[in-house]
Amino acid sequence: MLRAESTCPMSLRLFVIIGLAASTVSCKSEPKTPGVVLSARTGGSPSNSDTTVSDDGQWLRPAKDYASTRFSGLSEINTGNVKNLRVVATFSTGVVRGHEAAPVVAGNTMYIVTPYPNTVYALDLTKPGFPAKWSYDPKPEAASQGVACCDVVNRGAVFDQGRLFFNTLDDHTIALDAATGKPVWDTKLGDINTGETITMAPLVVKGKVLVGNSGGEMGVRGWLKALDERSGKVVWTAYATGPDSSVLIGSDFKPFYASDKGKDLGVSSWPPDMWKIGGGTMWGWIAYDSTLDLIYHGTANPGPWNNDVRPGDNKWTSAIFARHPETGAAVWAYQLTPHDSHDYDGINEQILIDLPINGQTRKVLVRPDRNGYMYVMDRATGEVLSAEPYGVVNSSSGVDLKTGQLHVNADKIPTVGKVVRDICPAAPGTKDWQPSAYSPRTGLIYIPRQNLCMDEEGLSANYIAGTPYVGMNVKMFAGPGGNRGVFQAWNPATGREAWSIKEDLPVWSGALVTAGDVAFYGTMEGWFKAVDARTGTLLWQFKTGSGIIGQPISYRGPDGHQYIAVLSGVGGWAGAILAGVVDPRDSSTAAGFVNAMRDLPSKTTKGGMLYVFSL
Amino acid sequence: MHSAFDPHSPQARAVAHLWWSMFAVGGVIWIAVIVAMLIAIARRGDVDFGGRKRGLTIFVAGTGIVLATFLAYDFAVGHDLAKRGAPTLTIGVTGHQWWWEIEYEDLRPSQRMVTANEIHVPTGQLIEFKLRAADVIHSFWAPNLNGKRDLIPGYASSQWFQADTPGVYRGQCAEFCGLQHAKMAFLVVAQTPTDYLAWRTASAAPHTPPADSIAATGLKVFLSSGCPLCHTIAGTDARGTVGPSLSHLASRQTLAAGTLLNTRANLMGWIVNPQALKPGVHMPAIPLKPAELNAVVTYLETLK
Amino acid sequence: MTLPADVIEREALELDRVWSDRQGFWGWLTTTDHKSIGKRYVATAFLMFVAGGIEAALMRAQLARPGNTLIGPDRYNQLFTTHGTTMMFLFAVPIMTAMGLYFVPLMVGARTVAFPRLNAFGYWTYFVGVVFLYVSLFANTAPDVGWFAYPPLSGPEYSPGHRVDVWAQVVTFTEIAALVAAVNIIVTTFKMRAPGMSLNRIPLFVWAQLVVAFMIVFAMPAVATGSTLMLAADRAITMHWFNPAEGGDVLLWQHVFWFFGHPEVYIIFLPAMGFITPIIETFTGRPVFGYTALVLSNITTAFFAFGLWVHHMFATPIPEVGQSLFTAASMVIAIPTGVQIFCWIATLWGSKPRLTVPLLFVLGFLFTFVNGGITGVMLASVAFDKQAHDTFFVVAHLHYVLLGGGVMPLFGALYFWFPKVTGRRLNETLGKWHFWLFLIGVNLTFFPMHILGLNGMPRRVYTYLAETGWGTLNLVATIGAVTIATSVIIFLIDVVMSLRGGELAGDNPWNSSGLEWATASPPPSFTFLHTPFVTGRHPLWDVKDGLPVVTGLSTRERQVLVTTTVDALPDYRHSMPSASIWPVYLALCMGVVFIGSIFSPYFVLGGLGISLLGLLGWGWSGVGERQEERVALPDGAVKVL
Amino acid sequence: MTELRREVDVAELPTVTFGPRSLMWWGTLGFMTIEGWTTAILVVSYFYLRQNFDAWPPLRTPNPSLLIPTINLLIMLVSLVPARLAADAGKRLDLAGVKRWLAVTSIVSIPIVALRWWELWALNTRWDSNAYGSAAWMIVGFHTSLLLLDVADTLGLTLFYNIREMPAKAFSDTADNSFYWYFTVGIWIPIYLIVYVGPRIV
Amino acid sequence: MKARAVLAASVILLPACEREDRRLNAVPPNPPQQFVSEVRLQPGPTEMSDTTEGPYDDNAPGTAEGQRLFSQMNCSGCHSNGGGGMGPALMDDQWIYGSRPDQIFASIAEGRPNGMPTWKYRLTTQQIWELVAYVRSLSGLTPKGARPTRSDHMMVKPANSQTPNAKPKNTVKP
Repeated sequence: MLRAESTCPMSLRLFVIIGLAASTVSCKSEPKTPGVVLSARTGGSPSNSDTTVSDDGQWLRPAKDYASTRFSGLSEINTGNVKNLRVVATFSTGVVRGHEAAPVVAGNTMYIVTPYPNTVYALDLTKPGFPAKWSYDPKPEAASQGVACCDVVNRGAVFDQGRLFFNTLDDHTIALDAATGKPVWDTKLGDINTGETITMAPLVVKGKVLVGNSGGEMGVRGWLKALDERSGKVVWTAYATGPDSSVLIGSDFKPFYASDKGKDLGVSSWPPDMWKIGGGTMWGWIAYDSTLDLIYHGTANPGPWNNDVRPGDNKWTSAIFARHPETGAAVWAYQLTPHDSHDYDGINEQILIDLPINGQTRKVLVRPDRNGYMYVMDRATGEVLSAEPYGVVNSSSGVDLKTGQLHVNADKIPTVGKVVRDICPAAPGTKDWQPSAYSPRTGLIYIPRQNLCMDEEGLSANYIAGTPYVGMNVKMFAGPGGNRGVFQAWNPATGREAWSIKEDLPVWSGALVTAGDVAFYGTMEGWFKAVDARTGTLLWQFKTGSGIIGQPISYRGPDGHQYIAVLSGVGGWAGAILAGVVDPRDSSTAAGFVNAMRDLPSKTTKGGMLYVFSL
Repeated sequence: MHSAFDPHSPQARAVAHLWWSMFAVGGVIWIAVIVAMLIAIARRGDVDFGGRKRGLTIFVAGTGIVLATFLAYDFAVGHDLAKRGAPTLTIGVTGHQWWWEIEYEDLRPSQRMVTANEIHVPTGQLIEFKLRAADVIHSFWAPNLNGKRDLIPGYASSQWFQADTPGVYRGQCAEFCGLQHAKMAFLVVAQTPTDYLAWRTASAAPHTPPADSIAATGLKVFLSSGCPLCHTIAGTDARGTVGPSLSHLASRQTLAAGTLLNTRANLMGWIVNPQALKPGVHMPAIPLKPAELNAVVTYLETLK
Repeated sequence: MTLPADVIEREALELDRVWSDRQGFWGWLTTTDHKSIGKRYVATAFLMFVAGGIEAALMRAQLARPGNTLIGPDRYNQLFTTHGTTMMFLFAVPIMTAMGLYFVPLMVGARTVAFPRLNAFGYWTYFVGVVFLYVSLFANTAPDVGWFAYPPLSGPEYSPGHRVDVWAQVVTFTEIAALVAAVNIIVTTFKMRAPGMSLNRIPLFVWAQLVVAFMIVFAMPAVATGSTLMLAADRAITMHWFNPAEGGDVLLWQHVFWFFGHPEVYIIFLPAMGFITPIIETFTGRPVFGYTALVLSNITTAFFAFGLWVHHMFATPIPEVGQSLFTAASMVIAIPTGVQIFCWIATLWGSKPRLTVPLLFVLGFLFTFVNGGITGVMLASVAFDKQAHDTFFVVAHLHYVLLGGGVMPLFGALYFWFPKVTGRRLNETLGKWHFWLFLIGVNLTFFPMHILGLNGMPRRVYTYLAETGWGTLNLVATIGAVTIATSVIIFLIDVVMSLRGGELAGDNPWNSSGLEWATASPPPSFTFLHTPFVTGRHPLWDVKDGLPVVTGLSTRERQVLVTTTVDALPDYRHSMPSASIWPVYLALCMGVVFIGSIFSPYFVLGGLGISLLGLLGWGWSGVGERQEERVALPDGAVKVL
Repeated sequence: MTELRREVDVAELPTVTFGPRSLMWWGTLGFMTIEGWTTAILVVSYFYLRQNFDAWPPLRTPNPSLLIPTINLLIMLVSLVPARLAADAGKRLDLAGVKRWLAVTSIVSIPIVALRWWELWALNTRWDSNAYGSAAWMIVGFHTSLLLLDVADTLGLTLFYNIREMPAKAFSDTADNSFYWYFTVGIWIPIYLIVYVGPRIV
Repeated sequence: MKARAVLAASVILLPACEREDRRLNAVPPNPPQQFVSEVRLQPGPTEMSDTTEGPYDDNAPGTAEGQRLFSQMNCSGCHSNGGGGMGPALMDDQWIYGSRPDQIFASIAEGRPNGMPTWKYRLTTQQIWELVAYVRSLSGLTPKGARPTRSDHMMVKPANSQTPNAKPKNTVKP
């Protein structure tokens, strides 16, 4: 493992370890097509940039690579033989809450972080049955469970420089020595008493551990912090709301659209003081483009859901930021959903790819957003190149590419005392946190998503620190078609769907696609499925012990063979009916999601188990 | 201070004129009927029946003319009242059981301001009120300035007026809204535009942490008791929206929706036992020790 | 040919045996005699007037000075709601229909009402309602949301417990009673008039009752729908008529309520018009001027009354065009009322009237009611109403209208017909004290309220601040209330004393013209020995050589004469059912159904079950014995069985 | 007492009449007016509430089913025949006919009541779902109370005819009972059209 | 005889007085002093009563005030309209910390380790008792006549008055 403090450690390391690249990949050079991975496709096909190249033997971070492709270059398992997959190992996490995490594999060890109580296990992949090498129990405060809005999940750890970084529900970021499981540092970043929790998977970029908070439903103020990888000290904090100085908007800031320009918009687009409790948390995914040296992250919904009390655009909630990783200084920002009224968090993944647009290849960022649009943006400038709906959307009628404005449908905005029916997509959006995958071989994005609509009624919201600050009655139900979930393949170049698979329940797991042209995802019934990445034909499926909401990964084991791993354990927001002690007679339970999931207990049960598959 | 007889706006004046003319005509008719009745019983001697039928016709025609005149006049006044230019200021009024939430609207969201039970308006400008009910039906009525308008759940409605002269005009909820309907009043403080702006600026000013130590203790007590769960003081961590905002409470003239004059003694009494002053009000008696109470009231009094 | 005295005596004995009730409590309970029921109806309703008055007095005591703490808001709200509900539903409407149920048969020359058992059922249902409301008042469960019970305040969220349910079901009982009475009055008037009493000879009292009965038929179902089918269902079984979040509409209530509520005012006021005419005729000794005009104005008033309801909703956000229409209608209705007043003054004009107590009350009516009418026209103006609506100005207006237009004529009527009902006259001197104190009291109480209202005092407030300056006028009003109370006490003393030892009246003490004076005072159980035969509008004044009568009705059963609808030609002889316990039983079943519905829907099912038993019993006992019958077949033939 | 003078003698007049000549007919008409008017107010309220909805029936509420209501409507229409025959027999003073057709009417009316239960559920909504459900249930429910009343009346009359000797005026009551049954069926037709068919049309 | 009738009448009427009484200035009983046992197991002969009533259990205005507080104090944020979410459901038959009024009082006042905050410094005793009555009404543990029915909101669950009595089953801590 290289420990050089190179200016471009990633690409160098890749080059050395697997030597996949047909041409030299250097830090500042123009990206070239890594020929082995990418079969030549007829002209105009999209190609991945250097940021997508990664070590296919390992899986160091939940999104696999900085470009968030979740694409594995391994091709041992392919469309022809995937039907022979079988379980080679299982491991019970001992927790039966929602397992949203991705296992990470570094070297010959697999690391799992469980939902609260956030125990970390290191599994030895060299021994049969993958026994645990060590485990670490951070003992988070029990009370933190009471302020976690949507189950006590954790979305995974990240491995870097021989250390494992992960977050706990009670706002700690902890660095463990990956070999021994001993903590190196432990930094407390927030206070559960104000409603803050952390559920996201950190990302390490250029020696900074990037961590954001959760708690948009509790009236917290969202932030993204960079911690020094060695010491755990906070290097910078970028808030989502408030004056430019705290949002880290400075002279570098050059947003593309006029509506995002102005001084202290994070204050002036709010009623007095409301920005202090205005949400915009950062509990989702971060991508990094080493060429431009920019990180990309979203911000969550404004708080409270009841929009009456916060007239204005409510910047910078439900937005995308591009920042410099060293200083956090914002380079551009774009507000996807100004003055959001439907909990359309903007924290989904951004997939960084190169895409031919109008005959020229552009460095783009693809964001399947909660608000129902597949944003294709120039990741250097923040210009929206296209924004096509990829599900049923009636809460807005499109995005004006000139002004960047979302055309909100005023009829679908609930206010206090008014019930608005049939809002699509529902609060979890067309797609929630569950990350999609991108295959440079097919040029398609594989999107696990839901198909839900909802009724909403504004309620007066009272702010009490540390208690939910929502102000909305919500009742969700299946969208048109009656299926609650979809696994969809989307062609970002054409802005059209390639194929899709209807699932009865929301597809709340992440997606994985491999160079064998197989796409993997799990369903909440517990089926782990492999489909043909080009056609969507179901090739193989396996019923796990509990519903799957985790993120599947692929790695090469010590034996040189390709493995697929996924955590099974239903829960999360979608699985609240099983994760919590809820009563489905109340259709507003778990912010209305339970209404759409009443039949879940008859289809699966709680669980917490790692499954590893191989041929 | 609180009368339809004493109009201070073109709207209320038009209605007052209508009233006085109806009063005059109605009074004459009433006296005429009574006089006719008295003559009828006083006149002894069988008077002939002739002429009564014609009398009836004339009477019906006369009544019709009077009513038609009233009707025309009423329509004219109604037309005048409905006519309005663009309001220079829009104020949201939300009726709660039993207090008024007042929100000064502004196209710039950060310039919005929420207060309670006391409405400041500039004179000579048309003010529009957007009316909304948070629970049951209430009715917004400041008789010196305009007629009333109901605040009805499920309906949006509005009312407007233009105050002529500076002054303090009292208003009260006019639709029965439960236990404390009687104590749900508000004040309209009409000020010259200059004074109004000064007030507006002062009221938008951020909260300054109390300098003196008793007041500082008061703030601490305030924040650690149940108070911030229901009340907001702008600039502090108290952000409750259940009860009226207390930002700049000390600059208001009354407490508890026009129930009490804003004096130190009343404020203390109110905090210690609101149920004695306004039985059924949703505010509980706050169990504070005398020193704490003194500190809280001292602090609240700094909120000018 | 004049009837021989011995025949008369024999027939009277036979008829009395057939028509009179059994002795004792059972006879009292099971009676279907419209006179017995009418009397207890009037007495119960008057008791309710006293109860409502006591509540009013308590409220006035509370408001006598600012910041008074005599009665807290919780009790005060129960009091004013009970006051309004009592006065409107348990006093005004019942007493007006009760007067009709007693006098309409007498005035049209019938022996009883068309459906005597239904009549008894109506009274007992009403009685259940009365008991229910007052038990709830003493159990601290009286309604506290106003007699108008606007949702959402009266809805399940803001009125927990059963207080509003009590209101909704009390209303139901009075609805049933009023509707039953209305049907009875309509059919009695249409089918049981004495021969010769064609439509243009119907006494104005009966006209007024007929018109009111029709108004009841079309107005009461609206509030019954609102209270029983909508509000109670919202509260008890989670319906959503008035829940805006689920598509309900709180203004729907105001529409259905005022669609009833405004005609309600005329339901109270028009019968009073019927009292005034005979009093004026009697004491001027001349027929009223403008019979046709009075009848027509009655009917037009009734029609217009259904087109005014929105003027109670001028402050709500409803379209202005609609408001204008209702303003116009509200003003136009003043014309028929004005016509009536003109006709009465024209009748009085130079007539040397006898200024007896009944006539004094009529004059008091003119003095007071005209004031209320004029403020009514003012309130029809949308612009002015937005100032006056829901203030003491409206309180003043409605009490001027209802006390002036309803209660004053009612007092006149009670003095006028007391001799007929009891056989004894009321004391004239006490009556004059009663009148003057009442007149002064009403004006002292309610005139200041006009000023209070425009000075900003809203209705339904349990207290007010001294700073408002409303104290003095409120004190005056309270003194006025004491005056009214005194006058009513004098009246009650007068009634008790007169019942014991009042001057005997004789058949026709006032030398009046109506048929009710053609029988004894008090009337015998069979009312008329022989059904009178009518030749003009003033039967007793028209009598030249003995009252013309009809003979041939059976004296062995409760037989009445049914006549044709328009011309009142003799048509057939109808047998009336006997006294029965089933009406009482069924009224109690209604009590189980409606009171029980508050607690559980199963009471409704169970109550309906036991009601079916009652219906069967009612039907069984009403079949009667098979006897010689003459059946008029539809083809015109008569077949004797 | 005023002196009396005989003007007319009515001893020869009939004691039982049919239709508008009889008091009972008028009473029945009175209650039909009240009940019909109540139904009308409910129907107007139904349409008033409809203004608050974008779709009618509301979103995700299926249209009312037509099968059971239509079958029941047909049975009701068929039941008019024995009701009419009973009334006619009554008017002919045909005791056997009255007994026979009353019995047939009773037998036909029982499935109507039974089907009414499923007819309520055929609305495919619940009274506590939303205002649409409340209005639809209340209209049908209110009509059910009329229906129960008249069926009970028919059954009672049938029972009485079969266990005792009935006087001639019961023939008139039989005719009035049929008259009320025409009304009950008659107002059901618009209710059926408005509540069950209407949502499908608009 | 007469006295007996009066007595009988007052027995019938008293519950009504109680049920509708608006205790505007009430001094509610003191909070329970003893610690709440979280297990049902106890050595020796057992005599545990679940029938104790809270001071507002049979009081409609008090329960309604509890309903108001339940949403205004954001209880509904975690417990939804009784169905739970971040916090456990309250309308079912499972009670982690006991269903008796004093136990629920303690849960509210003292807080519970898995995220239930302590409210004793913020709410008055009376308010907590009112909340206790409302919480118990959610699962049908209070007399039906005092329970709230639907509120003027979106219909998300059956009205409390329609909720069948969910006989409590104490469960262990999750």
